Amino acid sequence: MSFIGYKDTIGEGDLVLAFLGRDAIKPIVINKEETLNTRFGSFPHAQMIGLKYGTQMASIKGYGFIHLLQPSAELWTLSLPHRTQIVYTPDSSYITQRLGITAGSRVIEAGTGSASFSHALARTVSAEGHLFTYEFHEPRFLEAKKEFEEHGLLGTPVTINHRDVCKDGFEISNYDGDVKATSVFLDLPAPWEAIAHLSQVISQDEKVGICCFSPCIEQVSKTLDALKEYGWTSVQMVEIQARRWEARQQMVRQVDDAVLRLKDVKRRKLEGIERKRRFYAEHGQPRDEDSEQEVEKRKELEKEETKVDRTEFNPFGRGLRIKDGDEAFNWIKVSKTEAEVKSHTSYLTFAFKQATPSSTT
Amino acid sequence: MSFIGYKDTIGEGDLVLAFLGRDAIKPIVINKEETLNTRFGSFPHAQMIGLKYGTQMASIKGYGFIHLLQPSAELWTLSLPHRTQIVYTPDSSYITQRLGITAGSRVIEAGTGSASFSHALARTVSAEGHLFTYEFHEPRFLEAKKEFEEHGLLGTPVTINHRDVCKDGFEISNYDGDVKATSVFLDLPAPWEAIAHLSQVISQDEKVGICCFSPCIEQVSKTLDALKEYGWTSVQMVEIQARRWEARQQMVRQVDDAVLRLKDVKRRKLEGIERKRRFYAEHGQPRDEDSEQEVEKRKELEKEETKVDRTEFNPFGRGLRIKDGDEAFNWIKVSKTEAEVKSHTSYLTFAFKQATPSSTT
Amino acid sequence: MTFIKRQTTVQYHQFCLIRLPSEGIKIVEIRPQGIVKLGKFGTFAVDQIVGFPYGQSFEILDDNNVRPIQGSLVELEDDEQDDSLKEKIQYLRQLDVESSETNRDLVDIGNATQELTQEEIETLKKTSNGANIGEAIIDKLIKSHVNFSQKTKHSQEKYLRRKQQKFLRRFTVDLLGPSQLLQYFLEKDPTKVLDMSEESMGLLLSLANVQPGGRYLVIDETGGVIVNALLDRMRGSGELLVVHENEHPNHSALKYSNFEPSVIDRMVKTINLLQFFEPEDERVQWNDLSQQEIEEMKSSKKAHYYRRRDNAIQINDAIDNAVKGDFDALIIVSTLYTPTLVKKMIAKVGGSRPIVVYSQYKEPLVETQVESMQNLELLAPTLHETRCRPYQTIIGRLHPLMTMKGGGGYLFHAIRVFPLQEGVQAVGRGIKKRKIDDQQSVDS
Amino acid sequence: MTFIKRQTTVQYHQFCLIRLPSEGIKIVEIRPQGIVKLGKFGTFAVDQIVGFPYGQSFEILDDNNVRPIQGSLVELEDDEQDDSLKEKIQYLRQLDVESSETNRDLVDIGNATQELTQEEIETLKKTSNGANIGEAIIDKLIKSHVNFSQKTKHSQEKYLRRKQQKFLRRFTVDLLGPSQLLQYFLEKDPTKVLDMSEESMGLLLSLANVQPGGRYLVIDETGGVIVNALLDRMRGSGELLVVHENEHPNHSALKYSNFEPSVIDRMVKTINLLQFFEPEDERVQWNDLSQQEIEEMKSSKKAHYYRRRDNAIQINDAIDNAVKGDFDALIIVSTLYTPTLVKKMIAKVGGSRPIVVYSQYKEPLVETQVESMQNLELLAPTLHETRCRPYQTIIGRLHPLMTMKGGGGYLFHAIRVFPLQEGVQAVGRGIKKRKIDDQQSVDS
Repeated sequence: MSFIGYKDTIGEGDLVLAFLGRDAIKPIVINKEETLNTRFGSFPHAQMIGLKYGTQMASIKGYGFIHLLQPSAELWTLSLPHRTQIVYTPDSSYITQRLGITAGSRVIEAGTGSASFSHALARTVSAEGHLFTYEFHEPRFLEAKKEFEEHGLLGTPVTINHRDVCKDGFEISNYDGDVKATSVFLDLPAPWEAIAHLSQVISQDEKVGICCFSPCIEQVSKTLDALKEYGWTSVQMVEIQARRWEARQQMVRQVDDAVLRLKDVKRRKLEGIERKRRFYAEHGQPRDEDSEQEVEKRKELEKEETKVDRTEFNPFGRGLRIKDGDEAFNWIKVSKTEAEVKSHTSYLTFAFKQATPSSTT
Repeated sequence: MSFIGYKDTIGEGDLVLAFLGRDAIKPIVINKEETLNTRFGSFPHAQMIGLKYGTQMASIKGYGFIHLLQPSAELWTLSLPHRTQIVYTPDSSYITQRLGITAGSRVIEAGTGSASFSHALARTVSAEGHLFTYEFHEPRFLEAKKEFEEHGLLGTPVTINHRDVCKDGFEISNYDGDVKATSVFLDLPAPWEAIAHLSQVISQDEKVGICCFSPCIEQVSKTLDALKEYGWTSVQMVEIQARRWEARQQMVRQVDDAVLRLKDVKRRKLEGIERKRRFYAEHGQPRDEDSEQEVEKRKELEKEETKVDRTEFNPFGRGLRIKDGDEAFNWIKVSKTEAEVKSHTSYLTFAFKQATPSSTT
Repeated sequence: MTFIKRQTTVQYHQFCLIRLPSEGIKIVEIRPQGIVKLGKFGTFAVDQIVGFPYGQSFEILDDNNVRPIQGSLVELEDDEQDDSLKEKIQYLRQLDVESSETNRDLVDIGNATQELTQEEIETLKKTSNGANIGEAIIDKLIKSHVNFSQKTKHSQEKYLRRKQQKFLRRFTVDLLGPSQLLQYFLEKDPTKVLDMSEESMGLLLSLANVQPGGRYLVIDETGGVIVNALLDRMRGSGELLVVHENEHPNHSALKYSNFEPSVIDRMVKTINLLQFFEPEDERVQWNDLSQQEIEEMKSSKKAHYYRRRDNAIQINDAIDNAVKGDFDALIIVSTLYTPTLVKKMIAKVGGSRPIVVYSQYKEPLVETQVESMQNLELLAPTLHETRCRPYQTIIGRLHPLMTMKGGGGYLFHAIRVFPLQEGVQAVGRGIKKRKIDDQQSVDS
Repeated sequence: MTFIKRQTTVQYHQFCLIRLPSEGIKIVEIRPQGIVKLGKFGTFAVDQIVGFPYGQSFEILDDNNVRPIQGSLVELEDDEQDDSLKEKIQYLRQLDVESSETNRDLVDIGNATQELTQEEIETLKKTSNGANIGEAIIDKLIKSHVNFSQKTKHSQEKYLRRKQQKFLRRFTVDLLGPSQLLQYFLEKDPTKVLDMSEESMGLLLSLANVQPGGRYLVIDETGGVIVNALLDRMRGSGELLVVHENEHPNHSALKYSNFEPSVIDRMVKTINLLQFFEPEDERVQWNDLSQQEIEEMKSSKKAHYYRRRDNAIQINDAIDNAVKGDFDALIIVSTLYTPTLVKKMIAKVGGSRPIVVYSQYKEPLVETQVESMQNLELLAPTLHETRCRPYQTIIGRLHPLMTMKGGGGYLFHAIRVFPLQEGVQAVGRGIKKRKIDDQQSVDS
């Protein structure tokens, strides 16, 4: 199990995430015969074996490097190609927290999609709990099943089904026992169709929570109707608005320095005028009778003698290449969001179903 | 006109905003016979006359003060009692900017409501433009009309009508000429009913913009239908999410200082133990045969001789009252939003109507 | 691995959350024969709610009795017990035609609203019989409210519901989980939990990859609210080393934890910053006395000896733990200055393991990120903000809540890595290598 | 007061905004007999659009001709010219039953999508006749797109619309107002306008109470985009004193302004920081020569004399203006460090007038606010953030756009006031007074 539990050292057969950059995290399964080729160079798996997870590794030719990371559900999510179906960590972590999912929880997820949230759920419910995940789309189902198998999650704690839960419900045959789910997550185009089938598979002994994940507000309206119809209460819809901030440094440009700089510019300009004045006082005005050579010579001389000192007062490093934080200047630490922010993922509709009191008294 | 144009000195009859605090801005009309009584004391109008706008004024008894401000639309909005009907500055400024409202614009507003946006629109369209504002609710209509009159805005540039625009449309008799609106703002429970009546009053010669202001998403849906039906294009709905941030300073508590403090605590503790040890070495163990008086005396002595120096290393000023920014400590400037933020005002649905080309060729 | 399943029903000796119709919350310990007082909502005997599943709502009857009811407190219209009120609401609803849903006639009800005085309420309480007091008060309110007929149908409904919720003698019993404990403190005193929101807590737990069996290094200035959240995800298996800056840790919130003290003692080790950073100087020198020596002691001396022995073992264990390092995550929720704190603690974190730092303010984390960009032991330093925006979820009147709590905090996240040694980097590559490094550091 | 009405139709010698189906924008000057090249969208003669109202859309025909069309570019379904495409979309829509609106069969179309090569497009351009090229390309795309049949109906529609917009030979002509000029630079190079969003610009103009007739003190590092926005609200009446930090101001964006140069010269005075802060040292000493002296000059000398005279008058006028002070607002849009800048400029602002400072980053304004809280000449210093969140406005599929541009900046706002003189405060009140002051400053 690569996603549940911890490991210190890389071994043959391990799933390793090769970190090339924030947007380039490449999953590899260690096979000592293979080599990872990247734009930063080649990295033979054989050399990775025995290294500690977290090690920075140089390419064979030594001109580039990567970091070798142990997979976690959150890193796995980042490694997936950007698609709208992914439930990202700000949403998935909130859903987990608000539904009170923890080790031992029994969770229904439909559909499986990119299986990114499945991995996070499997980690959290751990071997003591169970994740029942359903996928209608066959290629995606097969891909996810293969992934769970490779990641050692299939069976414990994950059971995956190829099924249209909206039509055929949640009851399954490939699991020994009752589903008795304690939490439900529906990421379906029409969750209201699936809600009708839930009563057969959710636990009757304890409070069960549900979260429906829908991009459009009209889907929320229909979901609200269905939740009400099927006896779910404490209904609330929320949005998660997450931002990633990037820190940088901005130069502190004091107005007094700007004024001093203008003074310096003025001083240098006046000095030029003064030198010119002095030059003319000394050499007189050019005369019409001067030969071309004399004119040329005079120009040369004038240029030389009226030149102003090149050293200028440059408090803000104009014209220079200055690195952020350069100690010759003052800086203020500032932050900005990414140039393009994820402004919406989906609406999250939560509701809860009370346990049947008869079974408890 | 208190809201259009500028004035330097307070005069009899002027509308003045007495600033008592951010949430206590009190409009007064200067009448030399009157006195403003506040929790900060009494302020005779007569003493205000001749002062410059912006002056801080002490109360008669001198133990409190207020600032005397010139009204602006934005300050006026802040002076109104908090009610949901107010269109606040982040929304009103964006609507104005996006609809391209400027001096000379002809704007329809329905309903007038608290007239807070009306004041901002009047300021912006100025004497060269016109604001046609409609209010269904009679008490509110009368109040707003009185306000416009007192503020010197009635007639130029404001015309106000008591009218149900959803039923009776926008055509009016108390204005000499055609409305020919170039921008429309609808803050109505059912804007879709009013949209049908707009074609008679909007300009045919130029592109006209509209903004519908609705709190609920279902109202937006109906508005979108109506806009489409009546030929409005470039439809887009947005939300304005505004925040006010409050700056403060947080003490920089270095981990090294925390470690030094623990060392100091330990040192003082060990010193106490050492003194105790020395005391016992010197005076020996108390003996069973000692009299009660001797025991008491010995206790006194022990307390005295084993006392540890009270001066402790206190890098974070524990137990002291420290003002933010106290120079004896290091600080980092931080910001937070208000404890309760305005998370939603309304959805803003914008659309535009192209001029009729026939009239232009 | 030990596994402790989360409780699903109300049991003796647990703490649970009581939700009141006023939206107030209260923590209650389930003690045999205990009586819980809910102020104006009444009193009840806790024995009566034991065994019921969490989430159950009750109505308080006379003589400290309760009766389980269906549905939750906030959806009272689904409650069959409320026929007369439902009728009133239904009537109002019939009057409500779509286009007339307007606030045209809504007069400002701010200060002008005539509310009942406390005195009047007390009188009503006396004159009406027990459980019907809510109804009685609502009727009185409707009659006394000057503006009621001028309000829109919708706001009349809302008003009724609000008033009803304020006076019905009902409550819901809920599990006191980590989110609920956080919520409790957020409402009581948000500074105690450094203003952390539920969404920030959830994100922290995910970014830190918390799970059963993990060994986590923790600084927690929330009085143990975070430690409790970690324990809840670990459910009996794994270990926390909690570093604190005083002589003793403040774990005052842990008294509300639903783990047995023995479980907490086994899983939570504490150590102060001095012991953590200078372990060898702080180790307690300890030699066990011989059995004979112990037996010869006076009983008071013997107790003293064992206390000192336990203390030494506990401190030395914690120090051993700190020296061992290789923690599965570093989790900091503190008001200490984080740029230097993080830098100083990295060494103790295992390779590829997350470092997650919470701060109420963004600015210290911005500085942490700037510092981290220079630190080759930290990969992909990132600053996260997450905000939950709740909606009014009334069908047909969907919109975000008009106001909500500000704040909620920020999270810094990075991964602990082992950079190539300077020596290795230098071998025969020189400037070219350096250039590519720079380029890559832009990517990562 | 002078009043210059905003133009509503396309006129010669104006700059206007051309919106393309690709959502690209372009600034075009309306010069007689000018030809505008829109790349793959074709070319047209500007004379043909003169006189049309702003907001008008056109289709480009052959030989640089255009034809006005109804509706806008983004709502092509309303366009009667698009029957065949409309039909295709209609057909797709009929297949779309509510509950089947699903992405079950939507395969990731990221990199896998087979797009047309530029070469193929060129071939199509040659083989299809002029205006129908868009249609032809769309047909080809539908046929060539491997995944098309696997996409949901909705995404098929979206795909068609996107492709169509990309290739139709159409454009809309719009007024180049302040929002449009800002948008143009935001897309071209956001750093030029310090990343300011339209909503921040709108809030700035409102908070600064900008109106015709005002005298405003301005620092504008956006190349004149802010100055242009101010002029647009002032419409010919009032005055700006623009302070800059170089020898000459950078007003490069003002060339796109639709105000005549003479209006701009009359309304906009410029002065550098040195002249502004040390006016008496910087005043140009100037004495007019006598009429006789001037007449005796050589013509080149005479021109030089007049240039120097104009320059002196201009500088001295600006200096007089600065010395006079009492401006109706101070508006700063700058990368200079604002806490000290604001403090230094307050003295020139009139009583009760607003001070509004824009910064791309929040942090310098946080520092400005901390400083301002100590400054008795500033009342109610406030830090504003405003963000516009656009929605996908398709009926039945409403939701906020999935991604949007980050940033947009922050605004600081305060009111210039005249505090009581220390002397006045001291008269017989002493400590008691001081205490109340402190208390009040918490409120305000």
